[in-house]
Order: sequence, then C-alpha cells, then structure tokens
Amino acid sequence: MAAPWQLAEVPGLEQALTLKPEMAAKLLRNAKRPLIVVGGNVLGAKGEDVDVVKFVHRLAELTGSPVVVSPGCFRVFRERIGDVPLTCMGLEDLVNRMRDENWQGLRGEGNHDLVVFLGGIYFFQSQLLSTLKHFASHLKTLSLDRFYQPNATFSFQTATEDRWKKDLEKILEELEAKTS
Amino acid sequence: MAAPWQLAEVPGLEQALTLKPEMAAKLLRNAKRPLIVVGGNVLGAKGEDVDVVKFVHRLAELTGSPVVVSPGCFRVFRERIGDVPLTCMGLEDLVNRMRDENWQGLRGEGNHDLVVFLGGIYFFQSQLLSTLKHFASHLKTLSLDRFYQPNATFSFQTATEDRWKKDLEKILEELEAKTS
Amino acid sequence: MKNSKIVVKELNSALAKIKGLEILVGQITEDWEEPPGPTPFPTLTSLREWDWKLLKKYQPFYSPLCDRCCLCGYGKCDLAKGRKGACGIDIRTQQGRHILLECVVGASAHTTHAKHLVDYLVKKLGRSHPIDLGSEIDIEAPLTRLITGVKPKTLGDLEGVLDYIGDQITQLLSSVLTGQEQNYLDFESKALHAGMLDNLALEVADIAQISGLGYPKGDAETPYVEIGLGVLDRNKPVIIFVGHNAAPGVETVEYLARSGLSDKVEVGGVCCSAHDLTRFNRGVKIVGNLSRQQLIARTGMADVLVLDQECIRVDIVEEAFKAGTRVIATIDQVCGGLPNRTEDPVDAVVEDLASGRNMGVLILDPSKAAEVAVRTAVKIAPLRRRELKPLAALAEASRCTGCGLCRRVCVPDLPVDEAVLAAAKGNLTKLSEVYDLCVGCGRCDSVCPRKIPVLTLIGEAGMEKIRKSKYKIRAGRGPILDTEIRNVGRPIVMGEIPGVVAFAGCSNYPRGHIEVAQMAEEFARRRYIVVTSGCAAMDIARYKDEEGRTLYEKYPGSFDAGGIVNTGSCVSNAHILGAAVKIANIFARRKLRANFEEIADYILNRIGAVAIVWGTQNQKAEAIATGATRLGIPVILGPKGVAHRRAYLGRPDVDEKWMPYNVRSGEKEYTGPAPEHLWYVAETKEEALVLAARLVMRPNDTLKGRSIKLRNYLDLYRKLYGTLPEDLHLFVRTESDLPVLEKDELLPVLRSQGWKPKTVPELGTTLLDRLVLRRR
Amino acid sequence: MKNSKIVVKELNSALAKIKGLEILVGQITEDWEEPPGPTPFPTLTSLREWDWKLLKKYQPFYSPLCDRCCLCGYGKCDLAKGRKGACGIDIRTQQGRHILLECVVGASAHTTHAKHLVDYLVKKLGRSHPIDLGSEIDIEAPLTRLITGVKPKTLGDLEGVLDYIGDQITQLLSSVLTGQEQNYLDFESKALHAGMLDNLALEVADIAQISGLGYPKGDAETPYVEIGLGVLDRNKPVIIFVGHNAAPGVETVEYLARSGLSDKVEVGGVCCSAHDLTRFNRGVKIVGNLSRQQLIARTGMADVLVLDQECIRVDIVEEAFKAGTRVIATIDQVCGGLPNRTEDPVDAVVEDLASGRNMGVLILDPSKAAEVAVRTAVKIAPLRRRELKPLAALAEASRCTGCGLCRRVCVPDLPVDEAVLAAAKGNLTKLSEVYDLCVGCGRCDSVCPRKIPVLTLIGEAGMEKIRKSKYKIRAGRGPILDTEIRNVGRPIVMGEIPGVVAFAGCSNYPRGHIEVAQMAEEFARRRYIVVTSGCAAMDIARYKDEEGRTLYEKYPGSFDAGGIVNTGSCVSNAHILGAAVKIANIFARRKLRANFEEIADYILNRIGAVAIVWGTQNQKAEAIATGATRLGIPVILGPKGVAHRRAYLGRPDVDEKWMPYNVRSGEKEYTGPAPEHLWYVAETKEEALVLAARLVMRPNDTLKGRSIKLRNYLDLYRKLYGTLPEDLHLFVRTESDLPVLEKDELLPVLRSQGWKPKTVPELGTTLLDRLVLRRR
Ligand code: SF4
Ligand code: SF4
Ligand code: SF4
Ligand code: SF4
Ligand code: SF4
Ligand code: SF4
Ligand code: SF4
Ligand code: SF4
Repeated sequence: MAAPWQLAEVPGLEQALTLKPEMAAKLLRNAKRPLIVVGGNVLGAKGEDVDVVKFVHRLAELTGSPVVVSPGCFRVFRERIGDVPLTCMGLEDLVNRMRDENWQGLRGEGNHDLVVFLGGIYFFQSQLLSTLKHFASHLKTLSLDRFYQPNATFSFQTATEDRWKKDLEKILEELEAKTS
Repeated sequence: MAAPWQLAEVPGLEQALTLKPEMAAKLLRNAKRPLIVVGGNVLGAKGEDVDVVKFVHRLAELTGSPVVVSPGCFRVFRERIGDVPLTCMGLEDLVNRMRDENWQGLRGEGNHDLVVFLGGIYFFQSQLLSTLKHFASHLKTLSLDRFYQPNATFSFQTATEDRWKKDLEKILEELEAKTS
Repeated sequence: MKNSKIVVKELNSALAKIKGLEILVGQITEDWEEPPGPTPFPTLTSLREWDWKLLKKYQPFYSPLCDRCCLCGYGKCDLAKGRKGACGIDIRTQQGRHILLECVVGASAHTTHAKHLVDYLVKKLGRSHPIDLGSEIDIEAPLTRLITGVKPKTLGDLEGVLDYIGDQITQLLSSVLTGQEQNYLDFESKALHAGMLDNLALEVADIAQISGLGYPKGDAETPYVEIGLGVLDRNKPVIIFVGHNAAPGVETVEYLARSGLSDKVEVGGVCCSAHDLTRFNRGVKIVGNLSRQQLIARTGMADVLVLDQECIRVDIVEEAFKAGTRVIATIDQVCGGLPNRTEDPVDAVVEDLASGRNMGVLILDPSKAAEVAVRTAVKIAPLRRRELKPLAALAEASRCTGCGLCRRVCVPDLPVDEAVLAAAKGNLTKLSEVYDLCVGCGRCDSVCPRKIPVLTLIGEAGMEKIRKSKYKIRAGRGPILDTEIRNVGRPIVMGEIPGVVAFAGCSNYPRGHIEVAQMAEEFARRRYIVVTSGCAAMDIARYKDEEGRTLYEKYPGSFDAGGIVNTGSCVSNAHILGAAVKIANIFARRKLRANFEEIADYILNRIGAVAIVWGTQNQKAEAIATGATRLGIPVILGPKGVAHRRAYLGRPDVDEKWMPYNVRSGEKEYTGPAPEHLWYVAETKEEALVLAARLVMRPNDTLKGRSIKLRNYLDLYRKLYGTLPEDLHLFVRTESDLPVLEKDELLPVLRSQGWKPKTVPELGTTLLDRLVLRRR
Repeated sequence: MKNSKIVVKELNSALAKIKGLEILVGQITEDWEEPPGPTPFPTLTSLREWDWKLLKKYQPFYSPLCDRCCLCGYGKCDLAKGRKGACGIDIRTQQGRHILLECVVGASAHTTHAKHLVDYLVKKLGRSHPIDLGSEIDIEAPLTRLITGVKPKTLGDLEGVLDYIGDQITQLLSSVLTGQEQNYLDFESKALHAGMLDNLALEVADIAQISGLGYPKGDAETPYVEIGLGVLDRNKPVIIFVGHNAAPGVETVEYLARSGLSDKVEVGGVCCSAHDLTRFNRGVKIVGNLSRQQLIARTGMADVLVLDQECIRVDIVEEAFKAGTRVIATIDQVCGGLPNRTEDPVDAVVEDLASGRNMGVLILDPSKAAEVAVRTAVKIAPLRRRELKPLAALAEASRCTGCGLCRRVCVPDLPVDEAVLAAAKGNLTKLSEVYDLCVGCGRCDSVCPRKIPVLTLIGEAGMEKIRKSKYKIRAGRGPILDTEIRNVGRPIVMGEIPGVVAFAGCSNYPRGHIEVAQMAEEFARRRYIVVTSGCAAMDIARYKDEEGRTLYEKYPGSFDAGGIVNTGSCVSNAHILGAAVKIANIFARRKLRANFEEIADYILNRIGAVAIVWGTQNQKAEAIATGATRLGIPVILGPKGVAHRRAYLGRPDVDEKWMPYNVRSGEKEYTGPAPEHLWYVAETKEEALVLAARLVMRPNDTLKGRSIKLRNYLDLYRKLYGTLPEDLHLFVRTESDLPVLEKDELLPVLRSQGWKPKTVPELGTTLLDRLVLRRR
C-alpha cells in the first residue's frame, strides 16, 4: 500500500494497486470501452512541465476513447484539442451515471469498463473514486495523476514531476508501439 | 504496511514497522528498561506448537526483564516459571501506568523504554497498543504475536505457525549468542 | 423546579380551541414534604464539579479505534502523533467527543423508547393513571426523585420528566458539533450527564409499563418462563417480537385473548421485548437475544416478525424476507423501507401480506399491528412445514478455499475457516463449537469471497442444539422492594453482605455466554447479591448444572445475600441503580430529593456495588454504564469493551489520589484505592472476578465489612492466581480489617509489603467539602 | 395541534407551589382563521411520502470517506466490497445513517442556540414580549407557520416550537443507534426531517432576536459596518466575541453604554456573533470569520476573547492563552475546561483575570460576563503594546527540511512547503499567496516534524495585508418584507427575474474566498436576486473592484433583481427559505398553515431558487442545506462538500424521472429535468455558475420566464465553455421558450439534438396526486 497524497485519505485495506506505465498501457489496450475523464484541476498540473492537454489528446487518439472534460477547464481543451470527441460534464453527474450498471456510456454502446481519471482536485477526485469503488463493481478506475489515489482500482504512485512526465510519455509510447 | 490480522483494524498511516527476529533481538538488547507483557489469550497460542511459557521464561532470563502476566493466565505462569519475577496485573491498569511518563516502572527505576507484548486477545491488545501509540511517545512497543499488530511501534508480520515458532526461537538464539 | 413543565397534549385542533384541557400539576402542588436539594432538573453544568472530582480521581483513559476523524466537511483529519484536526481538536479531546456522542445516542434511544411507552399508555389508560409499584414500594422512582426532585404520581407526570430529558439531550448533542467544546474533561462531564439522563429514562420507561401493564412489582418469586431457540411450538402459527418496546406484543396478547386464540398462536420474543412480554404474560416465550437474531430470522421460525425499536439487526427485514417471513414494523425509528399501511383497513393489509404482495408493512399503531400480525400468521402458518427446514446444504462448505477471511473478520476471532474446512470433510464438530461461541455478527457471511453462507452453516451445525435449546428463567421482577432495602441496607453497608454485583449488557462475548453464568454463580455462592437484566439475564439462563437446573432454579430471586435477581429488560437496569439510591435514602436516611451529589458520594464511599457488563454492543450500553459511574458505581467491561475506547482508571500506586475529606475533621485522609477504578475493561473472566471482589471495597467499610470483603478477595485471588495479592497492604487499614482466621498468615505478608496501620475515620469520608461536619 | 404544549417555567420551587403561573395559550386560542393543513407538528413519518418522492427522483449518491465503520462496541467493521458490519449494515445504509447523524447534530446546535436566545430574551423582556417584525411584515414566521401550523405572537410561543423540535431531535437521534433503521431512504427521509427542524430553529432564533433586540426588520438599506482583520483600534481595550450567540455581546454593548465607555472600548466579533452584534449596534466591527479565527487568536489582537457557542475552534482557549489573551466562556456547550465563576463576585473574577491567576473563566450569565469582560479589558489593555506584535521570527522557516508534510495535510492542498522554503530564502511572496487562499485549518502547523509554526509564518507573511484589511458590509437586514414579496413574486414566477441565488456556508474554500464574490457579482449583474448570510456574506465583502468598492456598495440591498441582500448570520438563512415560502403564500395564495408538502411542491415546480454553499465545514451547514432541499430548493456545494459524502442527483438522461402530474388532467407529463439535481457537489466555480443557471429552471416556468432563464444559461455556457450546451433540447419545450434573438441560431442545433416540441401544461405540474384538480 502506498501512502495517499493527502495524508488522512487512507480508506481501509482496499486500496489502489500501484502500477507502472507499461501495465497502464496494457489495461488501456485491453479495455473494451474506455473513457478518459479530465478533472477541473488539470491545468494546475501544467505548471509541472507536463502538457496534459496534449497528453489527453494523444491518449484519446490512441485508445479511441471519448473524453469527458470537467466544466472547470473544458473551454481550454475545446480550444486546443477540439478535434477529438470532448464532452463537457460535471464529474459528479458523470460518476452518478457510471455507477448505474445499465447506463449505456457516452457512446450509447454500454457502460465503460475502464475509466481513466486525471486532473481532479485531489480530495474531490478521491471521493468520487470512492463512490465507484463501493458502488460500481462493474468497472475499473485508473488514476494517472502524479499523486497516489487510494480509492482507484489502479493508480500511479506519488512521483516526482520528472518521473510522472516520463511515465505519461511511456504510456503513449507503449500504446503507439502496439498501435503502429 | 502489512494488513492487520482482524481486517478492519487498519488505524491510519502510522502503522507498526514489521521486523525480523534479528532486529527484535537487537531492540531488546539495546533497551535500557525492557518489560515483557503477557496477555490473557497466550495459552490459546500454545496449541500452535509453541510453548510460550517457556519462551517467556527464557526471554526474561536473557533480557533481565520483569514480566507482567495477565490475570487470565497468571496462575499457569506462576506454576511453571515462578523463578523469574512475575507480576500479576490487568493489562489496562498496566498500560494506564505506562502512559504516565513519570511512572517509575515495575522496578521503581524509571518507566520502561521498550515493552514487549505477547498473547493478548487480538482486538483488546490492539486497542491498548493504540493507547500507548497515541499517549506514550516516551516508550516503544514490540508485538511478538503471530499476528501483525498495526498499533505497535514494531510488530512481527502475520506468519504461519511454523514461521512464527522459528522467529521466536531465532530471537532467543540471537540473544543467547550475544549474552554468552 | 426550574425546568418543570405542564404538558397539554392532543388538544382538539381543527379550530384551534382547547377542548378538555387537562393541566397536570402533580409535580408542582405535591405532598412531598422533603425540601428540594441543590440540583433539581440539573443542567449541563449543575453537576460539573462532581464530575470533575470523579474525573480527576479516575482519569479518562483512551484507546482510539482509528487515528483519524471524519466527522465533518473539513475532514478527514489525521490525528496521530499529536496532530490536530482542521477544527483544532486533538485525539484526546476527539475521543471525549466520541464518548459524548455514544452516550447521547444511547440516551436518546432510551428516551424515545420511554416516550413511546408513555404515549401508548396515556392513550390506553389516560394521563392520570397512577404510578403504582405496589404496597411494598414507597419510593416508586428513586432516580426521578433524586435527579429531578419530582415525585411522579401519574403517567402525565412522567411526560414532564421526559420533556426535561429531551431538552437536555438536544443541548448535549449540540456540544458534539465540530467547533464547540474544547476540553476532554468537559466532554466527559457531559457524557456523564447523558448517562444519568439515560438512567432516568430507563426508570421512566419501566415504572410506566409496570404501572400501566401490571408487570410484577418487585415479587422475588416471579413465575418461570421458557427461554431458548427450541421453545416455540411450530405446530401453531408463530409471531416473534424483536426489539425493546412491549406495546405491539401486549396488544397482540390481548387480541389473542379477546379472540379466544391464546392457546392457538405461539408468541415469542427476541431481546428485551421478550423480557417485557413475559413480565406481561408468562405464556410468552423468550426465543433468544441479539447474538441469535440473525439465525432466528434465517431459520424462518416465525410466520410473522414484528419489529419495534432498538437492537434490531439492520438487515433483519431482508433476512426475514429471504426466509419467507412477513415483517411488520411498528415504530417510526425503524421504518425499514416498508410501505406505511397505518391508515389502511386491516383486511386489505392482511390480504396483501398473506398473498405476498407485500412481504412487509409499516403500521404505526400497536393495536392494528397486533391484529394484522395475528391474522396474517393464522392465515399463512398452515401452508408451511412444521419442522424447521434445514438451513443450507452443508455441501456449500466444499467450495471453501481456506482463505481465512471469515476468521479475520470474526468479532471474537473464532477459527471459522478451519471449521468450514472440517465441515467440507464431513466433520461438524468444529463448526458446532463455533456455534457455541459465535456472537452472531454475520461478518463471516458477507466477507466470504466464495459466497458461502457461513453463518447458515454454523446454524446448521448447531441445529440439534437449537432444537434442544430449552431453559427456564424467572420473569423480570422489576424494582427492589423498600422492605428488602431495609433488610439488606445494614448488612450491605456493614459488610455482612460483601457486595452487590450486577450483570448487564449485550451478548457480545469473547468466549461465549457461559462465562457470564459462571461469574454470576461464583458471586451468588459467596452470598453477594447478584442482580441482572437484559441480554445478560437471558444468557445466565442458558447454563445448566449437572442436574439440569439453571441458576434461576438454584438460587432465590430475592434481593438478598445469595440471590440472583432478574430485574427484567434493559430498562429495568434502573432498579439496580435505584436500589443503591434507596439504600442511601431508606437505610442511611440521606436526603433524596434533587440531591444527586450527596447520594452519589454516599454510594461511592459506602455501598459495595459493582456492575459487570461482559458484552457490549451499542451506544445504550455505553450510556447506561456511564450513568452508573456518575452515581459512584464502578463498571467492569469484557475485553470487547475497549471498542468503546474509554475507561476511568484510578492509580492505586499514587497515594494523593485517595485522600477524601474526613467527614468530622475535614482533613484529607488516605483511604486506600477504594474503589480502585470506575470503568475498567478486563481481558478475561479471571481478571473480572477478582477485580469485582476488589471494587466492592469502599473507604467507609466497617471493620467487619472490610474483613468479609477481604476474605472473598483473598480467596478468589488465591483460587484464580494461586498466590496472595501484592496490593493487600493497600486495602488493610487496621488489623481488624483482616479476616480473623487468616490474620496470622497475613500479618507477615503485610509487613513485607511495607504496611502500616491507618486510622479508620469514625464518621467516614466524603468527596464533598460541604458535607464536612464542621463546615456545615 | 397534537403536540403543542403549554410551558410553565421557573416556578417558585422551594415549597413546590406555583407562584405567578403564566399559561400561554397564544398558539391555541388564536385568531388565525386559516384552517390547519394536513401536517401540523409533523412527526418522523408525517412527510415520509413527500421525501420518498424526492428521493426516488433525486437518488442519494454516496461518496464514503472511509471503508469502515467504528460507531459502536461491535466494531470497527470493514464495509468495503459489499461487506456488512456486525450489526448487519452495508455501506450505503451506513452512509445514510451518517448523514442523519450530521443533520441531527447540526439541528441540535441551532435548536440549542435558539433556546439559549429565547431563554435570555424571556428573562430580559418577559414571556409575553411580542414577536414583531415591523409593519411591513405580516407573515412573521413563514417556516413556523408552515411546519407547525402555529402563528407565534410572543416569545413564549416560540418556546413551544422549540419543545417540539427538541422532542423530534431526540427521536431522530435515536434512529442513529446501532441496530435501528434498516433502509437508506428512511435514513435520508429522517435527515430531511432533521434539516427541516434545523431551518425551523433558525427562524425561531432569528425572529426572537429581531423582536427582542431591535435588529433591522427587513430594511433594504441597513447601515454599512466595518469588516476586516485590520479594523480594530488597538489604542483602546479590545474585546472580541467568537461564535453565534449575541447575548454576551449585547450585554457588553449595553454595559458600555451605561458606563459611558462606548467610545473607549473596541468591540469586535468573529463568525456569526459578529454579524448579529452589528445588527444590534453598528459600531461593532466584524473582524473575520472561521478561516481567520486561529490567526486572530494568535495575534493576540484581543485583550479579552468571549466565547459563546458554535464554530469555535477547539483549540482557541489554548491559543488565546499563549497569546496572553484572557478568555471568558459563557455557554454550557463550551465550558472550555475553565473554572465556573458564575456565582462569584465580579470584582474577584476581574482581579483574578487581570492578575493572570485565571487566564480564563466560565460565566454562565451574559450580563455578568459582559461586566467582567469590559472591566478586565480596561484593566489590562494599558499594559500591552499598541501595535500587533510580530507573530514569529520568520527565521523559524530556516529549519524547514522541505519534507512536504504541511502540504499533504493542507485542506485546500496549497504548496505550503514550497512557500516555507522560499521564506527561508527570504522570499515571502509565496507565503503571502498561501495567506490569501488559506482556510486557517492549522493542520500544517501541528504536522510539522520540525515544529515550525507554519500558520504563524503565514500570518506573518500576510501581516501587511492584515493591517490593511478593511472593508464595508451592509449589516444583516433580517427578513424579506411582504411588500417585496408582492413586488417580486410575479416577476420571479413569471420569469422576468431569472432566479434567486443564495450564497451561504462556511469559509472553507478550494481556491480562496474571492470566488464567492465573483459568483455573486455574476448573478447580480444578470439581475438575479442574490441573497447571502453567514461566512459567505462576510467573504463577499472582502472583494473590491478597481475603484475600491465592495459589492455591498455597488449593488442595492433590496430583495429585487440585481440586489445583493445580506440577511445576516447563519440563523438568518431562515429568511431566505422563508422568502420562497412567502412567494408561494403571498403571491400564489397557496395555503400556508401546516401545509408543507403543497408549498414545497410549489417551490420545486415553480420558484427558481438555488443555494450555493461554496464552503462547508460543520454539521450545521449540512443540516441547513438538507432542510432547503426538502422545501424544493436545490443546493450546490463547492468541491470540499464531498466530505459530507452525499448528493441528491437527478438523471437528466432518463425520461421517466421527469414525469410529474399535469395538474389539470392528472396525466404524467414529461417536463424535462428541471431542476436537474437537488444536491450537487461542483468541482469548480465555472461548473457551479452554469449549473445554478440551469437549476433555476422549473417545470412550470412560463414561456417568457423560461426564455429569460435560457438566455442566461446559454450566455454563461458560451462564456465559460465556449460552445452551446449539449442538453439544450431538454430545456426547450416549445419554440417560444427560446430567447427571441437567438431563435434562428438555436433551432438547427435543437433539431440536431433530436428535439421535438412538447406541450406546456396550462395549469402546471405537481408531484402530489392530491393536488390534481379532477381528483380533488
Ligand atoms: S471534526 Fe475536526 S478533526 Fe474531525 S474531521 Fe472535522 S475538522 Fe477534522
Ligand atoms: S457470525 Fe459468528 S462465526 Fe461468524 S464472524 Fe460473527 S461471531 Fe464469528
Ligand atoms: S471466507 Fe469463505 S472461502 Fe474463505 S475460509 Fe471462510 S468460508 Fe472458506
Ligand atoms: S474514524 Fe472510523 S470511519 Fe472515520 S476514518 Fe477512522 S475508521 Fe474510518
Ligand atoms: S455500527 Fe455496525 S458497522 Fe458500525 S461498528 Fe457497529 S456493528 Fe460495525
Ligand atoms: S512540514 Fe515543516 S519541515 Fe516539512 S516542509 Fe512543511 S514546514 Fe518544512
Ligand atoms: S492553515 Fe492554511 S496553509 Fe495551513 S494547512 Fe490549513 S489551509 Fe493549508
Ligand atoms: S457560515 Fe459556517 S463557519 Fe461561518 S459562522 Fe456560519 S456555520 Fe460557522
């Protein structure tokens, strides 16, 4: 078990498996109906020398996954990467739909099986992951933030900015390798 | 972090360091005023092919530590190993004294600096260790039970009966080696 | 009587005019000539100084269950290593706050229970129905008189007491708010207040139902009633009542009588509703208590399960449905997600239940619920099998992987995994042993990754035991008679009776219920007075000697040396506390009215009463026991009691802690650590037995009294620990304290312990400055 | 009026006779000719059906804070992966139970607050002092009338209302007991009941103090008062009041006036006590709110700190002592571990405080506390320095190891560690930025392994800002006038005013208080009615435009389009809810008396009111907001609101959820998801703004109203998200709903979204079967 970023966040014994980028890429490749969810704090992450907008763009292209962007930063995403399918939806509303096993997903093709989270306000994100952990056993969640998220199914460990950047790049590389 | 034996017992981030018998022996050797505390469930442990009474006896001899035995099994200890100094005292009473930094310890020579716990009812033991963890930063606790005790300062990991037996023996060996 | 109230209820409302205004001023224009003491209707701070005296002597000791706090929107906060939460709280203060929360939740439950009972009885009998506990009881409500200063004469008077409690509870709860109280001792003082209010609510509830429903009024020899999982006759329709509020059961018994069905329908109870129904009618059977509730539901042994309030498993509705049992919920606290059919015609509701269109309904009217229950049971019973159906194919066990999770969630840490594995190989012995010790929490069941219904397997392994489980218990007798108090007051205070030991609490034991019975018998044989109530009283009945007799058959039910007194349900705990108060009042003539501190001081210093709460579950147990400590009665909990995370511990090794005032001189005088602790969590039965024998010692024991208490203490100590106590010198004041026959053996020991004779204050000692004679 | 009571308090007690019995039957023999509706003094189940309607439409959504439960002696229990606790509870039900607990704790705090106020005023003014909100307010107590069916005329009448609330709170709390309620929806229904009771208590508290203390009675242009950490004049003795109960402050202001000291002593307040004292006397200054409480204590800016109740940091006594400040606690809920000096002579207490023999005392009498506070402050002030002393040597920063723990406990996750490291290098910029966003939780401070007083460093870095922190706020005006309701009722219901947006809640923000002010201005500029109270109202004042004007100076204080209305303290939230009720009653002539369901149905279906609670801290916020939802008013919380762990969410994508009855025909009719959610936790300001614009849409909007609301929605959506909403089609019923000027642009979009025109029910829709015309 890794320690959560905000220290009091340890939820119990059921905590996210930490994973390496290769494994994350594998999960993404194997997912049938993945979804990328970008939280409202994601632009704060930019200062850390990672261009998350670009990363999301590439990830969406490589996985063919739809992207939900929090209203807090939708405008920027739309302006920069409006060419991939972006949905503006509040994260709580989205998670509420996801927890319904019968929801047909953003594309109406069935609920998502793997949901990638990135850029939510840490505490807020943690709680929404908790909802899914407890009430949505039909899907898995993957947190790609720089900070360990114990309530996800899988999460990066808390890492230095540099490490995180490399790990994100590694995911893209892996996906590219297999796609090409 | 190891998982606690009774699963819900994870207290937070501050959990016992797990340790190997060598390290436990070292702690015991370095302790100035160690104390051995035997809980009321200890005889239940006998069935597991470890003679805890004998172990306690030898440990007391090797460390010169006084031994407190829970009223739940004092009689047996007294009958079998009455030659080492045994005190019959309820564990809550004892822990209450220990948490007082100014208590002079069982020998009136000052509060103990390392307290070895063995054989308490798991849940009960866990809570008393919690008391010491939160309110007695002046001492360290070491759990030698077969089951990981997250609220101790140091604890064995949960182990098979066989592993546990060997680990206990190893502690004695190490102590004997250095004593002789 | 600052907070007393006149309550006018159920006015004709439509036109907002008063019809039949009934102003009850019973508690005001009364004939109680005793002048009120200093603390009528005490507020949150009235008894704060008394609490602080206790809390300085018996410092709160905390065992946090978690390093964190998650009570509010700022959280959660990590409080380990001296860290403070976002509200500024540290872990010690936070523990105090949690204790207050537990106590106030517990008190609210008993208050609500009392209120529902009183409302029910007022509706049934009228507000002016007298409080009457029989000709042998003058002090009908010792706690009410002591705490509020009111002498209740009618049901209506009790409403005023409940209003006072409700107001105080709201105020106490408010202190739990994030960002209020600052100090752990103030939290504890408020918890003690909540505990006292809880005790008061218990008394109100029990004297109301005794007066209103004709329960025994302190008879020592109440009838024996049947108890056990095997007592119900499945040839008849079966209705089982679960909870604490007797009203729906009473209405059912009455309806059966009116309909000539008394012999044709089997009425059983689980938990305190069972106790109280047997007090109403000895034909009702006690099926079990909390630890067997889920199994009882799973067996489908009832045709209709009627829920009232408190100590109802949160999944019982669900479990009952699975077993095909119909459920009727009857109280707003437990709606159970069921459709409210209170206003619908009985025929329609019975029809819907019988047909299964509704498996359960909510009926907030006990008499309607009764009729629906009976008619539904009668309708559906013929359609089901007579024998209890086997619970599950034991074959399920074969899916077990031995992962061990079931053991690692088991409350008493039983080797469930091994037992299931053995069962998979056809050996049920271990599973049947687990059955004996199981507290019925059901956690093994829901944790199993293979979805093996572990608890059902346990029940299956115990099925033979279930069928044979038939015992006898004396129905709850309620209060202690004033005459009994007169008889035992002197021997208790003088010490010929070494003490009063009360067994109360829930069926959540570390090593099975048997230990409670064994402890009770130990003290009864030694001629202590043993009293009991609630789940503990039931568990004592589940133990037979070689001749097949239960303790209730072996020991008398009188409040006297060697008696085992079943007062009744949890609310009957009030009489145990009330007895201590009555000793101070009747025997020692201490003023009662609104005179809490003095009476508590008297009890703490003189009356050797101790409570053993071997199993605890919910917040009510915490509240009741906390209330007892404010009155000066020490409490011993079983090991699972650490989950309540607080004790009140004395420091026998610190002499300054044991220096009350000499009543005559006002000097501080060393008395020894008596009683040593106010709240202690014992790890084992062996510890609890000896500790209880020690805690009955009090500073003002007479020489004879102390020597009798010491004899028992030494005797138990030697028997259980094989030696003499190291703390003997702390409890011997003069040589005359020593048991005569053992003096020669003990004196050398004492001297080796550094003992020196002390004086025994002639008029005794007190914690209250104002009781010192020369200051009055 | 089943539960109404006649309360007789403070009888002469010694001889147990009644002196001066005053039976108040105001609420009984009254002149309110409106016949009572169906639910006077509702019990736990009276409104259960209404709740279930709401809860089925807006399903509870839970975000557990912890996998475990540790509420009782059975625990703790692991509830992850579908596991059940030892009591049988699962995590969903357990979340519901926690919500109930939070709401009932919150309600108890407000009830206790109201009770203390009413008791204080009854003592001061007599029980028959009239409830009087001025000539422009006939409906003096909309919530009281709506909920209880009583029209309170005197302070005494309010006591009856509080008794009712206290009784219900006790009953609700009892449901929290381990082993009671079975179903999460029933827990939520009870939480809604608790929330409603909370709102009722707010109203009682505020109309009592308005009537008794002469606060503004709905004046739109109340005087400006000073607010800010820099407003106090340290040349004078300084007394600061912390908490919510105005009584000690009121007594202090009066004592100063009597003693001719009004100009010589500086009186300030923190949190709602500050609000309410400025309503009493405009000379009182608001120093700050919860987020600055600890810093205020650390600076030692007060000579005497007076604590009353609620929202008081748990370590404030300790912190004040360290700063040399004397502390007076005044209410039993907050004894603070201080010696009770209520009965001692003022001289002696002042002497002990001044000399430092006691750094703090408890005085449970507001007028005595006032005198002690003033005399102590006057005595010690001359001895201290005039300037605020520097808080700490910034040199402490140099000990920082950069371990990062301070950041990892920071509630809003601020880069505290980097800021401290920068400070160590002499650069205070980052620390000063942290000062701006810091919510004052102090966790950084207590976590630091190097014992660096991080919060103090932050305060030091912000010292220049502290000194300059001076703003203006309009004093709380209290209720909304009936005349205002008459004026805006039509435009609100007809839609010319697009909605009422209320800003309430605590100063626990994700990105600083500034966002609250920005949101408020956005809506005011768009001519919504903006109302505010409590910490939010204070934080709005801490924002100035380029010309140095606060929003209170830029926008009028009237309850009208484009107004920014500060109602006052947290208890003044009642008037915001009351305004919605009054619109239904005064403008739409819906019956008010004991007619909860119909009024709530009206609000939900027609009145575009929404609350934004951007910061939440304690359980009171949860209770207030929960009460609002029962009335049909949706609530948006800021991201930290997830810590309360529950939302009520609609499913805009599921058509069946949006089918209320057509009032005329009784047919179920699709209305679109309006309002979409009842409780929503938004992540960012951008989300909240657009969501609020969406939530003001209601099924029964007129065509014109909907088009105005849509215009604002589209406009905000485009502005903030740069595009058109994908859900536009859900909110357009007919083409006439569209903003005229945009029709051409929007119609193709609509069609591409698959939009089809719908009918707009002429008489509107309702959730209540019984309101359908043909069924009446
Ligand atoms: S009550 Fe205090 S310690 Fe608990 S979560 Fe709230 S702020 Fe943290
Ligand atoms: S139901 Fe019995 S065996 Fe199963 S976990 Fe609970 S106590 Fe243990
Ligand atoms: S949890 Fe289930 S599978 Fe695991 S040991 Fe127990 S019964 Fe067997
Ligand atoms: S206090 Fe209880 S619920 Fe809260 S974090 Fe700890 S274990 Fe979890
Ligand atoms: S309330 Fe239930 S889930 Fe919570 S600790 Fe108690 S038994 Fe476990
Ligand atoms: S916790 Fe202390 S030492 Fe660590 S980074 Fe923060 S200020 Fe520096
Ligand atoms: S006091 Fe301010 S900076 Fe420190 S942890 Fe709290 S919010 Fe963060
Ligand atoms: S808004 Fe919140 S923090 Fe502020 S005074 Fe009110 S309840 Fe307290």
